[in-house]
Amino acid sequence: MPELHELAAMAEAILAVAGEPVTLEALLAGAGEGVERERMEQALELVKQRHDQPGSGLLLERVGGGFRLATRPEHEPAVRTFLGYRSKARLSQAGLETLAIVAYRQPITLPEVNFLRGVNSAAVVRTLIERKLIVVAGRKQVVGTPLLYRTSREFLVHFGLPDLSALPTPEEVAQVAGEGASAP
Amino acid sequence: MPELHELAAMAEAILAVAGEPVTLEALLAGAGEGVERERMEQALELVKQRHDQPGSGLLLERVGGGFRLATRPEHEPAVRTFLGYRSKARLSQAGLETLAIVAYRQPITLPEVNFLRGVNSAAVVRTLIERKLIVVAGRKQVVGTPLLYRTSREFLVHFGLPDLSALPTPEEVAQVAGEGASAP
Amino acid sequence: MDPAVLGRDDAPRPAVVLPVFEGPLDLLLHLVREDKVSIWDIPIAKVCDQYHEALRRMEELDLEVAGEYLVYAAWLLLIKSRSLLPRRDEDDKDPRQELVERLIEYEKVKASASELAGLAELRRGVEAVRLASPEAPDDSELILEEVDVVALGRALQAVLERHQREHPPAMQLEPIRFSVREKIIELMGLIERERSFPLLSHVLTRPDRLESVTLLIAALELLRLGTARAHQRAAFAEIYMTPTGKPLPLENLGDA
Repeated sequence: MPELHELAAMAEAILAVAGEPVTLEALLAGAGEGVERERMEQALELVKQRHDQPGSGLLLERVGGGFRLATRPEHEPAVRTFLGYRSKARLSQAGLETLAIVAYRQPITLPEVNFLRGVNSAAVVRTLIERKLIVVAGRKQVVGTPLLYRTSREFLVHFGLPDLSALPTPEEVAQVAGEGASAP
Repeated sequence: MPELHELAAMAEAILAVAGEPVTLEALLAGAGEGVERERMEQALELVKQRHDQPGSGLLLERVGGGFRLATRPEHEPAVRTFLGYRSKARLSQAGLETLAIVAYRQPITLPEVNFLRGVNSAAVVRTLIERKLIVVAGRKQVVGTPLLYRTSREFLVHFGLPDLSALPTPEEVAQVAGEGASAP
Repeated sequence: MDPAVLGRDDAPRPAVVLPVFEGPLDLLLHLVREDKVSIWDIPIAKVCDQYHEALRRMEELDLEVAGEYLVYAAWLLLIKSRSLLPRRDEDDKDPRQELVERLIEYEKVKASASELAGLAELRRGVEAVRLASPEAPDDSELILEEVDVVALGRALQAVLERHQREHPPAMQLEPIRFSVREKIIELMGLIERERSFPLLSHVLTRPDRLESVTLLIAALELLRLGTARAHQRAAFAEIYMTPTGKPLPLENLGDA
């Protein structure tokens, strides 16, 4: 039975190599037999705490159905300079609207998106597919059998959501929007 | 002038996304102006010390004219086990190609798949069978009576299709995810 | 054109400088919110003016977008005309109902979109840690769960294109259907039977051009071998072939 800090170190090593969200199950598989879920969760809490201390450039986040080790946002300028990438293009208003529709109403077809937005969104959907934020989830069994779209795991990672249930509810969103509107 | 522990955090962030040795010059460039070499070296010493504490799964090493953040060797078995576990939920590019060929040309034999792909795909076909995405569909009545493969029920479920006729045509794929998608 | 700059002509312009709209629904929502117009009492003329303005400001008239605006303008007119008619009974839906519902839904979409924008903003600079590992496979591995029909279709296209590149279509060679040797024997048989054989009519009535050519070569070969003679009374007249009595040297005919 490994010590908790040993388990934390092991989990950190796995997360550092994974480069993407890792499920608790996968971490347990890596740890081998005899490690309970609760204990692994405790170990992850330890990893998180260690990185929340000053001096760490990383953080442990719960995102995309798993745990992920990532850089802290405050180092964005340094990381960007180092990687030499242009700041990742922000999504356009059309992209955000379409993504919001897909996120809340998935799986959904293009005609349904068009109806809700009042404009043809085919090009926007294409862009969202290119950016891997949405994927095809099959076909709707109606006339014309249009393709159905759903959000991807990349979507959850992009917006820092542990899972779809973490999307703010429409009521919460309405409240925030209402507050914004009442501001001068 | 950033605090030493801030500089250490920044260096760690850069090293963590680099995944390969980073020169002191590259780190200094990432840190921006006004940071001296000695100070960066002190910061790196801090990163090293932090990871030499129990609870860290990583270490900072000096290799080939640079610095590299790596997993500690004692966690190698766990990392390997994890990667093996994860690969079960993955599909290689070769796997995707082979699955596509079987999906669109079924029933099809291994020699026919090999001919289209230009490489022997026996191992890939085996993996697809293990993933239950394709199944054996009898033998072709030609010399050698090779096995015929077709996609499985699970294949249809995975892709959300009622039947094989719902697979998109090449034209439809180009339309949904064509080149020339508009800028995000 | 700078969207903040309106045309220089003196035609009266709406007082508000319109921001860029995502479409007619977006513009309508903006008017309802900004001009404090009652959602139940949208001034049709004003909206149509604004639609016109939005279209006018497009650098190039996009027919599809114009169509989208037109559909909404027509709908608004329909609502207006219906609301002028007396309702037949209580069950008749308020003609404005659907539009109001659409606007409310769209407003929710916009609110969610700005919520997402806010979430994304918090994530800038959060990059995945990815340390090299000798065991880690390359990045080309896909998460099975995320592989969709589009990825599948694209993979097929890629395979077929590569296959075509590596196997360029071979030069089309017609299979050899007629051999000269065969035709020599056949023609000699005809000449010996007919004694005076009309070569041209025979050659020109073959259904296959390749057969005609082979026959002509066979005829020339018979002349060269001295096993047949050719007679022609005038240019372009029929050529008659007659046997010389010399036997056909079968073993020297070759296989061509």
